Amino acid sequence: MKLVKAIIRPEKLSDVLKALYQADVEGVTVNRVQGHGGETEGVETYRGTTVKMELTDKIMLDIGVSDSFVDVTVNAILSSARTGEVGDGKVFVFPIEGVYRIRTGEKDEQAVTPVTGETNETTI
Amino acid sequence: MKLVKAIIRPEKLSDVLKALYQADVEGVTVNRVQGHGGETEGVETYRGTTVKMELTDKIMLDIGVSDSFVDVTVNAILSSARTGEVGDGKVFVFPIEGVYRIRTGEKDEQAVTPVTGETNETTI
Amino acid sequence: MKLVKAIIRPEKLSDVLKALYQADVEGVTVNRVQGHGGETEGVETYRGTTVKMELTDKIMLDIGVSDSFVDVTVNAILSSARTGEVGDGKVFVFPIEGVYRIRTGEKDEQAVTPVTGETNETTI
Amino acid sequence: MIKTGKLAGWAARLVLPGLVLLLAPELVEAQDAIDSGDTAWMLTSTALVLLMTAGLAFFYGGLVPSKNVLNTMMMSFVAFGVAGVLWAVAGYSLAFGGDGAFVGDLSMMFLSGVGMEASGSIPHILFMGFQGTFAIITAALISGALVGRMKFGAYIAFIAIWGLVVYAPVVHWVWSGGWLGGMGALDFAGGTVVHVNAGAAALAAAIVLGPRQDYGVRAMLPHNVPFVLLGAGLLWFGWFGFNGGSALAADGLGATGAVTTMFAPGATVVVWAFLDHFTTGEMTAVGLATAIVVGLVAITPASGFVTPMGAIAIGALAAFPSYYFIKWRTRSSLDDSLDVFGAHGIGGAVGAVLTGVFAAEAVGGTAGLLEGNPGQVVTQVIAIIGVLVYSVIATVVILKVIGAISGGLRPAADLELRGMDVIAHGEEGYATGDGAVLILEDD
Amino acid sequence: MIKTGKLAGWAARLVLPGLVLLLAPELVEAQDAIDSGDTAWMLTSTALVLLMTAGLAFFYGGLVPSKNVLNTMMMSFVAFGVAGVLWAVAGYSLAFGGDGAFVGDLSMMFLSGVGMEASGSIPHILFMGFQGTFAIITAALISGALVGRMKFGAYIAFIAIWGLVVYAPVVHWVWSGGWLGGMGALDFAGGTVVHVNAGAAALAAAIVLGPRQDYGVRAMLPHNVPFVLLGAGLLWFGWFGFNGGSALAADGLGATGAVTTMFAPGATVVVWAFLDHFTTGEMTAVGLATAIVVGLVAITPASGFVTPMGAIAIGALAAFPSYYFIKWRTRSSLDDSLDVFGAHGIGGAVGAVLTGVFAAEAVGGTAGLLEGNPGQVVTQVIAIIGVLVYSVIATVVILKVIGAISGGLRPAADLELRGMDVIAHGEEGYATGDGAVLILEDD
Amino acid sequence: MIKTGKLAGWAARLVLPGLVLLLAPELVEAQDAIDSGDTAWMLTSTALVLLMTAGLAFFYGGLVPSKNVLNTMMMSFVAFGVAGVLWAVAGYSLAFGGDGAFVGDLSMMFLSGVGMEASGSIPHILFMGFQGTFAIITAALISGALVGRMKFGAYIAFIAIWGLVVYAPVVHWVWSGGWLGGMGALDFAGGTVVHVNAGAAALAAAIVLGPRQDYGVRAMLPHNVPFVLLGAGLLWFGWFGFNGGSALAADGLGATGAVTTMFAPGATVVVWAFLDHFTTGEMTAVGLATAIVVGLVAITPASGFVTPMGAIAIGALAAFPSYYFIKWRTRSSLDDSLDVFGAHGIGGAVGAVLTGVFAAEAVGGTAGLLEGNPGQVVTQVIAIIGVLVYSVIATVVILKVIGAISGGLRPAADLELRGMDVIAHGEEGYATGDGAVLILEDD
Ligand SMILES: Nc1ncnc2c1ncn2[C@@H]1O[C@H](COP(=O)(O)OP(=O)(O)O)[C@@H](O)[C@H]1O
Ligand SMILES: Nc1ncnc2c1ncn2[C@@H]1O[C@H](COP(=O)(O)OP(=O)(O)O)[C@@H](O)[C@H]1O
Ligand SMILES: Nc1ncnc2c1ncn2[C@@H]1O[C@H](COP(=O)(O)OP(=O)(O)O)[C@@H](O)[C@H]1O
Repeated sequence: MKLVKAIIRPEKLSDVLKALYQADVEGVTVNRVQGHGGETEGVETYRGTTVKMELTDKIMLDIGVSDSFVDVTVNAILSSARTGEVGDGKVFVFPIEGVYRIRTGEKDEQAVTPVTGETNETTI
Repeated sequence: MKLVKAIIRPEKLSDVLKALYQADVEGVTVNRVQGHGGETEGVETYRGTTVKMELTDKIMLDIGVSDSFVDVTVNAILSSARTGEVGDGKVFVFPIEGVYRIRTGEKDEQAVTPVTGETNETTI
Repeated sequence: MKLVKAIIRPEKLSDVLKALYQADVEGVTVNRVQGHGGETEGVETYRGTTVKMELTDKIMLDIGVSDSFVDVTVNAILSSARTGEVGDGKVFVFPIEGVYRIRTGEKDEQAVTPVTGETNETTI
Repeated sequence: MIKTGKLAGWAARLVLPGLVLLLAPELVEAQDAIDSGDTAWMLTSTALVLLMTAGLAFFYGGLVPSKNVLNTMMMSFVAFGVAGVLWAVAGYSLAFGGDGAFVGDLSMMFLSGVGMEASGSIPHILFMGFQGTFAIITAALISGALVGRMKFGAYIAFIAIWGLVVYAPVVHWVWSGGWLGGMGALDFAGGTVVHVNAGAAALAAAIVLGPRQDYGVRAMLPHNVPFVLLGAGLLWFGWFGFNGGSALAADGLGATGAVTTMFAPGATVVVWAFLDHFTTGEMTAVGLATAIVVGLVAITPASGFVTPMGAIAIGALAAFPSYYFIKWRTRSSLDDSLDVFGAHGIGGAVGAVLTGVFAAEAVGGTAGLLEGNPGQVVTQVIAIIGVLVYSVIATVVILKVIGAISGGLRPAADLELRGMDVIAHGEEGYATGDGAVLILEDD
Repeated sequence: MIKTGKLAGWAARLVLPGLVLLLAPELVEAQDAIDSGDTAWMLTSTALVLLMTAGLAFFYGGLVPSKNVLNTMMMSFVAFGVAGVLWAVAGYSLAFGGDGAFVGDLSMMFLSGVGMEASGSIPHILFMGFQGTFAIITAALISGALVGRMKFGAYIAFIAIWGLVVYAPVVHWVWSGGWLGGMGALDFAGGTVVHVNAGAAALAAAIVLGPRQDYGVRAMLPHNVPFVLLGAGLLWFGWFGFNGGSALAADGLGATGAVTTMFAPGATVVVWAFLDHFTTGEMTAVGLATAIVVGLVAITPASGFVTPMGAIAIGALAAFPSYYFIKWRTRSSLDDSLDVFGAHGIGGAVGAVLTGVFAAEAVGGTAGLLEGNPGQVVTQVIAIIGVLVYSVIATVVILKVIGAISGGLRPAADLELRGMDVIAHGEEGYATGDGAVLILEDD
Repeated sequence: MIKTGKLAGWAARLVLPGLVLLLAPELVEAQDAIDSGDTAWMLTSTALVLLMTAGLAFFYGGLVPSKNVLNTMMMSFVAFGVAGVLWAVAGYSLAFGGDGAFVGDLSMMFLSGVGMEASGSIPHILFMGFQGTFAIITAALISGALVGRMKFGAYIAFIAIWGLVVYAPVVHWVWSGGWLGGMGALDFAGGTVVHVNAGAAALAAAIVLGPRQDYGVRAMLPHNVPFVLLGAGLLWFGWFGFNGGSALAADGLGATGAVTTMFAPGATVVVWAFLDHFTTGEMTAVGLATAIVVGLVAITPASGFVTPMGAIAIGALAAFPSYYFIKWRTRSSLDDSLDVFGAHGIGGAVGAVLTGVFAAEAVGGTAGLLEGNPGQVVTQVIAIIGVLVYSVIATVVILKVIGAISGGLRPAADLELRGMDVIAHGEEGYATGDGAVLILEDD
């Protein structure tokens, strides 16, 4: 089991979700965050107060996948989230030691076993 | 040291916090997120524009615990967050390589050592 | 590659970002969260309804760094985020198995290799 | 030409015992001529009272969790349509037509005979419109007890029927020659007709509906306190038309109605701040907004009968019962969610009683207790009880009938927990669009 | 002293065919005396219509994603400056000066000769100010078709020119002795002058600009529906001045204008709720707010010509075409982003036609189709087409010229996607300050 | 019956040098009869000015970080209670009672003798109420300099004392027969009395309090710019009553007051947009809202003395000093947090001077510099300096005394950083309820 954590542009979220869906990855958790990287920093002015905006809106995705699906998942993200401009984001892969499905209490592979059908088998 | 990351329903947050408290797990970080899983997707309409809502509000908890408390923590979450309906969420357990308490700069076990009393000993 | 995850006070964010910048750590993702720890809990009253506020606003930082920069990063955070009062937060260090730069698709060390100049070399 | 029946009722409103001889010649004249100044003020007042219902939507909408904000606001806004149209269809006639003791007649259904002719010193059509804005907000007021747990169709049916069966007759009782007006009950702008009436209906409806699924379990906090303050501000502003306009003229009485409306809530705010301070150590913003509404409610029946200093006394005194009732209510099992009964029912009743205490003959022509007329207080109490009892009983009956017909008044428990905005309206108050996928083909 | 030319045009507005003899003596008198009641109402009306533009900012601002909220709101607010100042400089004169058939003259440029003297029964200066508030909101209305994708400087240039070249002449056509008023076209408060005109301009501008980069690709949801309801509430409130004030007096006609404005949108809300219910199964808050605006637009041309029941009929009927047009539009490639044409263009045209149907001689002096005067409907249709065609053509020409001069009307595509607030104004609507670093040295 | 002393002061206000003979007979008559049109307008104006304080709460509340939104808004809302009640108790009498040169008397304490009798052409009670709304907003204006760092109890004590010790006397000086009115200082609606006065107090208070803990260190950005625009819109709307109502009649002068109020801020918006554009390259929404307020402030003293074109000139010119002062201030150590001095102090002073420049004899009866009366400018400057000096000194003394008694004006530094809403009111503006646990037993 691995956790794929991806930081992407907000406007790419729909595309990434669609790509994940097409890759049969259905479970994902989405988080509005702000990032700092190589992006040019905006300057804003409020009634004479000038500020440099060091953070840019981003979306962070957390996706738990079984080991065999890591590459599929990463590739789906890499191709669907790319614009080629600075600020496209990063993908990190982490080891997971245990997974539980709260609804049933199933652990690890049981938690990943699809309930029904084939499309679920890749998600936890 | 492990990090327990749980994705739960927002309406279950109070129950989970209470269960963690009863399990002597006191340190926790809470995050409003949105999840995509097996939940039925809502349809919303705004002035003729119809959209399918692929994401559902969830809460993500990050809880750093010492190895011996992993099971206690996971079980507290599993039992308090369950409704039995699709969408109850997942629990992931990750390995941690180091922990620091910012207030004191203590590291690892020192960071976990309770400041006073016994109820703190399980939290970092 | 490691991921440094820090939970800090919101009012310390600017200081931490500055300290990271001075430590040549430039990539960081920032997240508004709420934490529960040893902080005293506030009581609020809304038209007769009294509530105990168990959560305090915090900021969570996720920073991917190459192994050699872990200590630098952690120390920068520890020193810039400290007030000495309960509630300063925690720093966790996690192992990472893979990193990708979405813009280019580069992996691992390639993803970390600075595009230009020296100041970038420590960030992924 | 204005019909005699209506005028008689009307006269009962304006011409209070002791003033009849004095005002009568003026009234006879008034039938003949529209006064542009009075009309200007009544045009303004009508707009002001209409705005109050939007203000109420924000007052209520800010107090609920964000998952129910639209449902709560729509409960007010939909009254513009339902209560407004039905007022023209039949409500106005039931309230102001004919001269029965208990209800008007249908002689002015579909506004037949309601035109530009003078009614007093303003166009008849304008009097009808002004009164219509009261019908709208009274219906909307009740919704504060029902938020977060009522089928929207059932709500619409309820306010439609309630407006015709409860509101219009009660107006007739007090302001159009009915039994309470005939007894000499004082209610300048609706302390009994609007606030006790809506508060009683809210109490009954909260009990019939039962509490929200998570009431008493989870904290349901105001999601947007600035909206609550905005609502309070707009309500106060609009209330100048509510009370000042109830003089139906831009004269000394109208000025008294407006100026008492300006000062009474100020006194309530000051007292409420002290109560808050002694109870929790802090003055709260939600408390401040609540105090404004309670003060406005309390001065409503009195606004044309008391001096500004009397208004300040009423505003100050009215803070106590509402404050302690609301404090008790939130710890009880009574989920009158936004305290309609505590603010409007109790505030209106206290105001009506205090009208009987502080009424000054020099202001509105009737003396109160302090000027040696204790009987007025008794009359006021009878009016309060009469309206309260009728409103409670009728509300329970209407809701039971609707519930029986529509298969229950409430949505399924799990749906309710998800929030009324999504389940009853298919919308969110504050959508980010994250994860929203366009569906382009037709549904 | 008021100039004859202007008075003639004005008379054409007030004195409709068949009423000339009746009203003429009154008008002659009116020149001589300011009536305090009429002036009070027109002062109020002027403030009310000014507030509408702020209400519009919230109606529009709530409907867009949060990244464009300030840009959208500023498009309304900046009209206070641009359209307001230009109205004083030349717009008023072009609209109400002289007696040409197509446009006024420059005799009152810089408000020369516009002072405190009576014009009708109110000060001339007040008539000018009241009309100025119409110029402001008409310009702002168009912006709903342009949100999220127009250079702000180009927008300012557009509304500046449009106000002088399109709005002022059209006012002259209808309300100041121009060809449409001369034909007997009825437009009490601007169904054609304001709404068809702005709606047509919006349609043309949406086509010239082209759709937003992500239109039809991504869902762009209203970021704050309570703001939409706030806007609808403020618009309704202000519209009392818009329609009621268009009588220019606090009399029976003013009352009719206000009361029809109160009831028509209520009927639209009811019908819209049914349509929503049958289409999506749910009544929506955005739909409710839209219905209010459509009802207000539809009653605008009719408000001084029909009875309240006529208003209810107009409000109810007007729901259908706008509802179905908007439903179709959102699935089309026409990015009239906030449906200015659907609500104002179609609503205004339907209202104008129905004015010709429901006009009651007893109310405004002119009979409509139902009272046996089918010719009025034809006149109404001619007025609609005349205004629509002129507005479309002139809008296209103005935008093309501005685009040519300023190197395109739109910002670069990637900038547009980041949101207009940051790129055109250097601000965010809801800044948290996270990661914002003060720059203290001067820039 | 109206007292002679008060009338004398009042006459000084309405009857300006050169008009005495012309207006005198009218005034004599006016004492005897209430005019319904004038009363209608003053009723409306009173409601409008009351609404301004709610508007101010949003203007200010939107400009602060969300952790201080409620504290900031309550600083305005609590003035309704404190300043309102004290106005009835003693403020009105201190301002308008007796005929001393420096302060009124206590003859009308507790509104003794203030009833429905005519005062001019409106009920005396209404004049008192209208003036009370000015007392409320003037106190609230100061709060913009104090946000985010003042104990709430100390704030309440401050505005209570300031209203009686500073505001009421200054009103007397200018509008009720005091030394400045006697000198012939022109201040139609409060440029000096309200804005210079509040601006000076704000400057002094900001210095006495000292800057917020994180001022100049961290960026404190407006958390809700739409609220700022809402506040600006409501302020503009209400200002029609502020300036237009200051004529105390619905006549040509009232119309001038309203129409100049409509056009002046438009000109300020246009100039401010250019200044913004040349400075930062972009026109900002906060700038637009600020420009509206500056324009409104600047036209306040002039609104009944100049033509609309004069108003446009004043609005345009007033943009420059306020723009550059605010730009400088934000880089200085002076934490007048929301620029009360920059907008109201400077805007009011500039407006007062320009009143002396642009005053037109044909409008308000007094000629200004441009019509050959340079002395008026000198008089205006004396009035500004007189009010400014007194307000600064008295504010410092009041605050020092309160600070000494209450153990400091500010909360502990670490509490201040957590935000005033939680520490001073035990509430959050936008609570989600996450992690909130109900406490059901009594506290
Ligand atoms: N080392 C890092 N740790 C965590 N997040 C990062 C890191 N580097 C970049 N990010 C995230 O990715 C976003 C884009 O990164 P950036 O370096 O600008 O883009 P690119 O990969 O195109 O060079 C940042 O805004 C930040 O949210
Ligand atoms: N593979 C996954 N990775 C990350 N989050 C997931 C994953 N699967 C599910 N989730 C989260 O858990 C929530 C519930 O998941 P779902 O699969 O619908 O529930 P259940 O476990 O009851 O079948 C989702 O909304 C999402 O936030
Ligand atoms: N075991 C933990 N797991 C996750 N987050 C924690 C943990 N302990 C503390 N935190 C986070 O750190 C914040 C401060 O922790 P706390 O224990 O109060 O401070 P301190 O380290 O100064 O004793 C908390 O609000 C919470 O967000």
